[in-house]
Amino acid sequence: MKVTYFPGCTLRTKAKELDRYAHAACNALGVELVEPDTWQCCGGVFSYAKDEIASKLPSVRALIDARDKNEPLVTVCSACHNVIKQTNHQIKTDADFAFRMNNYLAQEKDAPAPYNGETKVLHLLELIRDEIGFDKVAEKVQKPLTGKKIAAYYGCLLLRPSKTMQMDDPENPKIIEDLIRVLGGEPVIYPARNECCGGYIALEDAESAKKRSNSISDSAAAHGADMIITACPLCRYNLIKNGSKLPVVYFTELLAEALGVKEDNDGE
Amino acid sequence: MQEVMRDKLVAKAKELLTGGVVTRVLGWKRGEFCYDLTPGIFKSADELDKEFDFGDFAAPNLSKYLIDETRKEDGKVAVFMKPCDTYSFNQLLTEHRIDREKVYVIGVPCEGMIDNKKLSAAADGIKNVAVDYENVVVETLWDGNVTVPRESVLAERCLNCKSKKHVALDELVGYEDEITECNRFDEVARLEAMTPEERFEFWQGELSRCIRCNACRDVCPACTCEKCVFDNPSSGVESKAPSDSFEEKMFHIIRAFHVTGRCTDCGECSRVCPQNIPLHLLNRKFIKDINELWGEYQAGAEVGSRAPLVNYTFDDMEPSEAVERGDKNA
Amino acid sequence: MQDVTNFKPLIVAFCCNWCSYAGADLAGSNRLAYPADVKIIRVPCSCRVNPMFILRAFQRGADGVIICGCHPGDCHYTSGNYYARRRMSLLFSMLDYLGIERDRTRVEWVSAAEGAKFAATMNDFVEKVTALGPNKRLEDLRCKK
Amino acid sequence: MQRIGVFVCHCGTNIAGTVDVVAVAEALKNEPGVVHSAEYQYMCSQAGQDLIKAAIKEHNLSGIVVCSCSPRMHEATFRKTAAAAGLNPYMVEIANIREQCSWIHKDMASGTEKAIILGKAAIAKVNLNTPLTPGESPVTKRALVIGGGIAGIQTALDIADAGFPVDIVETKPTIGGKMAQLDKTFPTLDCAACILTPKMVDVAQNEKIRIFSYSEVVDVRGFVGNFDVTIKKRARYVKEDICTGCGLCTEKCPQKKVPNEFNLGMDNRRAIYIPFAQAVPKVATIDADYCTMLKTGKCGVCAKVCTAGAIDYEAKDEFIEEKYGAVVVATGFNPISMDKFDEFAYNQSKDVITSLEFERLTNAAGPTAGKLLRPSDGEHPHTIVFVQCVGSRCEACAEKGKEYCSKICCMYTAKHAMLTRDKYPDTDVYVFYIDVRTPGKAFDEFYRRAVEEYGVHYIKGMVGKVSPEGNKLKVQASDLIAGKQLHIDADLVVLAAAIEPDKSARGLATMLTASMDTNDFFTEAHPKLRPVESPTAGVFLSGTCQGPKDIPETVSQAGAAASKVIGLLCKDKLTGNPCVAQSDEMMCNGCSSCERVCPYGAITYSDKEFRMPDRTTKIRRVASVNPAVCQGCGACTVACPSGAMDLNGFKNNQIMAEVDAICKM
Amino acid sequence: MENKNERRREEILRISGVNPRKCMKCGKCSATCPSYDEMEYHPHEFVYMVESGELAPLLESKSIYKCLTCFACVERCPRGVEPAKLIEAVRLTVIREKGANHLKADDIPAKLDEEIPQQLLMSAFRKYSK
Repeated sequence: MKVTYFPGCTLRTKAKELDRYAHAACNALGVELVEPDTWQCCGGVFSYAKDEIASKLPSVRALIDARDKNEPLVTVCSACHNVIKQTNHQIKTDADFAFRMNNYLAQEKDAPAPYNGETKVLHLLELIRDEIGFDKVAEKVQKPLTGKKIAAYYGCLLLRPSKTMQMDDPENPKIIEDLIRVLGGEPVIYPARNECCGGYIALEDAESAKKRSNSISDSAAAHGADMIITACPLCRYNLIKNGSKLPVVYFTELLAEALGVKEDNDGE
Repeated sequence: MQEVMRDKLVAKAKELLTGGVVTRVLGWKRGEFCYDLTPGIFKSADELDKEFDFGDFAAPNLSKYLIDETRKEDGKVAVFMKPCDTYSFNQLLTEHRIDREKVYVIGVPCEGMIDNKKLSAAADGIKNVAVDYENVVVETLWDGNVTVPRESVLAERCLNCKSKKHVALDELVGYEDEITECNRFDEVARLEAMTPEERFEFWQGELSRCIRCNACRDVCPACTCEKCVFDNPSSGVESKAPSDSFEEKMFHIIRAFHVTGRCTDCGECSRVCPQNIPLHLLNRKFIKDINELWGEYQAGAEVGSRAPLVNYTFDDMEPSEAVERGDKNA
Repeated sequence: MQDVTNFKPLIVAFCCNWCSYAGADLAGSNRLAYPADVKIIRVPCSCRVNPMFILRAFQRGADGVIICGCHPGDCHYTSGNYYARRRMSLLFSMLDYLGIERDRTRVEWVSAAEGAKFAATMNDFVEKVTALGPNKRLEDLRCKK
Repeated sequence: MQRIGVFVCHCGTNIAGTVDVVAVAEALKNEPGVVHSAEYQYMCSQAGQDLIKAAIKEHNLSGIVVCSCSPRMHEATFRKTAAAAGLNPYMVEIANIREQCSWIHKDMASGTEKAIILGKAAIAKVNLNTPLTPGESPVTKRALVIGGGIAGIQTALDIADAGFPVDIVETKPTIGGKMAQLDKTFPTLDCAACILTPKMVDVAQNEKIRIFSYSEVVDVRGFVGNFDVTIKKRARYVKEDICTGCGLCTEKCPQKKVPNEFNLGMDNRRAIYIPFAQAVPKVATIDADYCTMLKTGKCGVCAKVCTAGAIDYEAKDEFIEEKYGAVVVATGFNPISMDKFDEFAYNQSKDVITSLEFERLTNAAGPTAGKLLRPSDGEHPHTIVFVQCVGSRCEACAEKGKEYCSKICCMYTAKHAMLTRDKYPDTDVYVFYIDVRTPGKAFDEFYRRAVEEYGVHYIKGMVGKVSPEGNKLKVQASDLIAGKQLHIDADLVVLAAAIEPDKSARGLATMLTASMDTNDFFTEAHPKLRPVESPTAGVFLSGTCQGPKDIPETVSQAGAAASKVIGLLCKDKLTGNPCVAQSDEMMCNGCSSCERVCPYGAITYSDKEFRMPDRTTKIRRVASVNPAVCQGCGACTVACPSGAMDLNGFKNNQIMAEVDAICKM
Repeated sequence: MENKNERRREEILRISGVNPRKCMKCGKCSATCPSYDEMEYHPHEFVYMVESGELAPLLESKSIYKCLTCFACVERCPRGVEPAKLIEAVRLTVIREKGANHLKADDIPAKLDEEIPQQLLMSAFRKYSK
């Protein structure tokens, strides 16, 4: 299977592991992640102002690239996923926005055909669940994560707004837990897993971010977890920076480990 | 010009006849002139070879003839349908007028049909016609070859084609296609933008030409009533002769209203009108209103769909708002 | 020119038996006057009004036609006025499209308790139709001079 | 040609004051068909009626027009008058020259002119009238009640009390419904079982009432007075007439791990079971999904222990066909699923429960024998948080909650809070509310008592999230009055889940051609004036299938539905309104347009053979109207494109004739 | 003055697409808000105050920078009011004014550390600057 892959800026800098293990794991699962020739940063957060056009252009360009190749657009970073999926949804549901966006694109050199939300946006987790299938992943597990008590941390970006993201139940999600089970680990369910880590507030009010992050890592620890896994570089940063007692790793790393392709890619 | 040729259709029809799938074929029959194709029933290979025709003048929508054909006891009938004809077919199925079991639908692609009234106006004494993408070359009796751009003689309904996909099908000969643009409501919108006086002037001019020949009614695939109200003495609107009385004036309004929500916009009414009255603009007005008032509805797109006039929602627009709504658009 | 000053319009009002006809009776009981130009035809429900009746009235010389029914949601037959509302929306829009003056047609929801509204509606409707003068257009639709 | 008599009434000076009645009578004399024209002081008086009767006989009239007051006033009177003189009552037309003429016009000239026109219109119509005879249909004197909760029970008892046989069809193995699961009832706090179970016994012992438990309605045909219903009696593998309800089998059955639905899965029952001690009928039922014998053919313990020999592993579903004159729908409600509201952690903690589960937890016959204990660890909870409006008044998302107010939650929550504080004064009880709605006799007083006497903490605000941490439930909520975000460590959280109509209702509505609203509640024929009748004649509504209701409302509606049924079953024959739609088969296209607009399901189709002029035959689908079901609105007549559908009494040509008469100037 | 306030109110409603009249004042948004303690005005107050036109206190309040756009309030609102979108719109009316950027490039170096992901800088700029 070949898919269009949007890595996002952080995956090329501070979150290289997230990217590297995603490639390694996908390789093992027979999925080829193909980057567009050029891509730009998604902007980190989706703007909810209806009149905001320009900041959503990078997402649309990536969507068009995938559309032209007739492939789904896959992301691993929660933030990129959230921004691109919401942009796609806005194009599909807000005719005025779609009209103005297409007008904008029409001005460009080599203007693409008008875009109306045709591309399917998938997070790697969704790709695994819906396209590859957990059963297929289970077959490929080489080194099961037996005995590991793992707390899945969703944060807000993967799940909300649920009407748009359509990934899982926003209050009682299970996609990462199911993956952990498939990989042989033991998921730890704790109530803070869909709470916000504080996100960008870290730059504005570090104290507030600390409060949020600690409540999450403490809750996971209290429920007996050995480690926390996440799909979001910012979540990971906030949790670690604010002194999480538990290690925080990307889900792709665990995935690669269980598939037996982690070592080959370490220290690349 | 049509991508799929007559011979291919004849071969398909023969195959179905000899294979015993059907006992007869409903198709287009060669007429007096090359541009004069009429509906016909073919029961043998011989008849097909002699009389079957298809091309740029295969305009007639054959769906209506299936009402009588499927009531006959003797087996299945195969029918050729262009994409737009299949909408009428589905609508008739919705209205339980046709027994689907007795029909074998063969989809035929359509590149647009030529309006023989437009062609006659462009060239006098037509002997033969050759058509390609760009042009129509008419061999005439008196003026030699006359060449006109194809677009200039295409039927109005084909210039505003609503679909190149069959919505009902047992088998396809050829291909399905997409419509990129359809501006069929532009003309209605143009009328709507006029002043009431101008509109009145326009319609008075058009409807005054009506000779009440009933051709529009007789060809219309929605006008399939066992007995038309205009032929029924107890309806109170019966009248056959052209007169000055009520039904004469109101004939077209009532007819359009009777087919509202059932009219698929196939355009047959305007095609057959000997007086060139743009009757489809009445039907399209209703369709446009329906789309705007209660959401997009295409009769015949789906079998069994609930027509807008036999449906409602609690918060439909009031009639006064519905009429005034246009002012805001203008 | 028409003698506009003495023009008395002919108005046909179709009233549903359960709400509007009762509303008209109430207007009468309360002696609420409206012009004698209005003639009421009783129908069981506004959904009984066939567009043919309206066109027939115009053709026979009516200058205005009004349909009155129960308020949406209050139909004696639960849904009749909803169908009437859709039918009349289309018919009136079509008449407008043909260039007929809009003020010659109207749908009004009048309950059995709204005698005052019935009278006020008729007064207003008669005034509007009077202002339009005789209904020439619909009659002339096919008779280009 | 008709022979028409015209009778102009003076109504004292009511008409004669502004209408020249003599001139009207004179003017109408020359209208087509008129052979007699007269005026009189008071046509509705005995003398006036006698005058009409005499004229009918003397002039051999075939139709009459009375120019008088509104037909809403005296149409029935004059129809009787005509009938008394041997004239078909539907050959009478009224010209309303009082309410719609003399009373509103001041000027004699214009009043008279209009009265003449109204008279002419009525004459034009009578000219086209035909005698109509109301159809008659027999009434099967038996009622069907679908649903055996308190609504169905009360309706059945009331109908049986009037002497008519009634059948109750209940899907569960016992009647009793939701009320049987409740502990106490507001606002009087009497025990639900104490007031319900005697009624259940009454039902069982009433000779007029049959109970089809563990059964469902699978087909309904026919119409008012004449319903043909098929009831599927599911195999319960126990012979109802032999089983004594001793319960030995339910103690010996080795399959012990079946979630007990009566206690909402909070404990287990056996594969053979009697739902609760006072069940009616008190017979055992084998749950085929769990019974080892039925699944594997190995076990048979219940058959061995049953001394009566009631067990029958070979039992099959039975289908019973029965005729009924009336059908009462009493299908009730269920709490909605809490799956989509997991911010309250219902699926994440056993100690988050619904209010109905709370009822079972406090009920002496419940899983904890009436002691309020936490489901997770059996400990007594010290802090309890009640959350109101969970899924009610929720507009955000259709598949999540319900837009309406569930009506009963405010009161039962007050009851729960009060009872908890009464029995366990050491518990802290919080109720989070958006509004407290307590309209009802002694309802608000009840709620105030919970606050004032029992010290329940009512907090205006909503709970945002419930987090299970350790053995506590951390509740994060708003206190809007104090302007604070509250954090409460609770032991138990109780969710007042919205209620929704039972899922079976939609299929049933289709079978009955009864209409429903967007929430799947049955629609009433008129929201104010006919609240217990469905628009479909002969179908009546009882209880929450029509909308959220508490027990007192349900019982009063159940009684009202019963009285409507009794009124119907009292009749030997139903006389229809002859002004119904009629389809002309020769013109009908069979297109189904009429059927789609008919609110009563009065129109059906059949294939008929027609002889053609050329002696061949043709089969066509044509509509026919059931005159017993049609109410005569006329929606179909306009939907019909061919004009095949017409309405007796208001035919197309009759109305058109009125139009012509009015417009002929 | 009146006019400017009303224009701003309309602008906020337009760019947020929120209809505050749908609010039934249950307070679930504020019950759910993780930044409640950091805020002077809380989600339900934003909804109420925008509806009633009381904009000045909101525009001056630090609360507009405390919202995490975590969307918990949007997710849980029973009426589909979407308070977070409204807060974002209020913030935008402030920072779209000339020179009103809340976060300036010059502020950044002091806040940087080794591990800060690009994502954080991007997000913060998007939220706090025009």
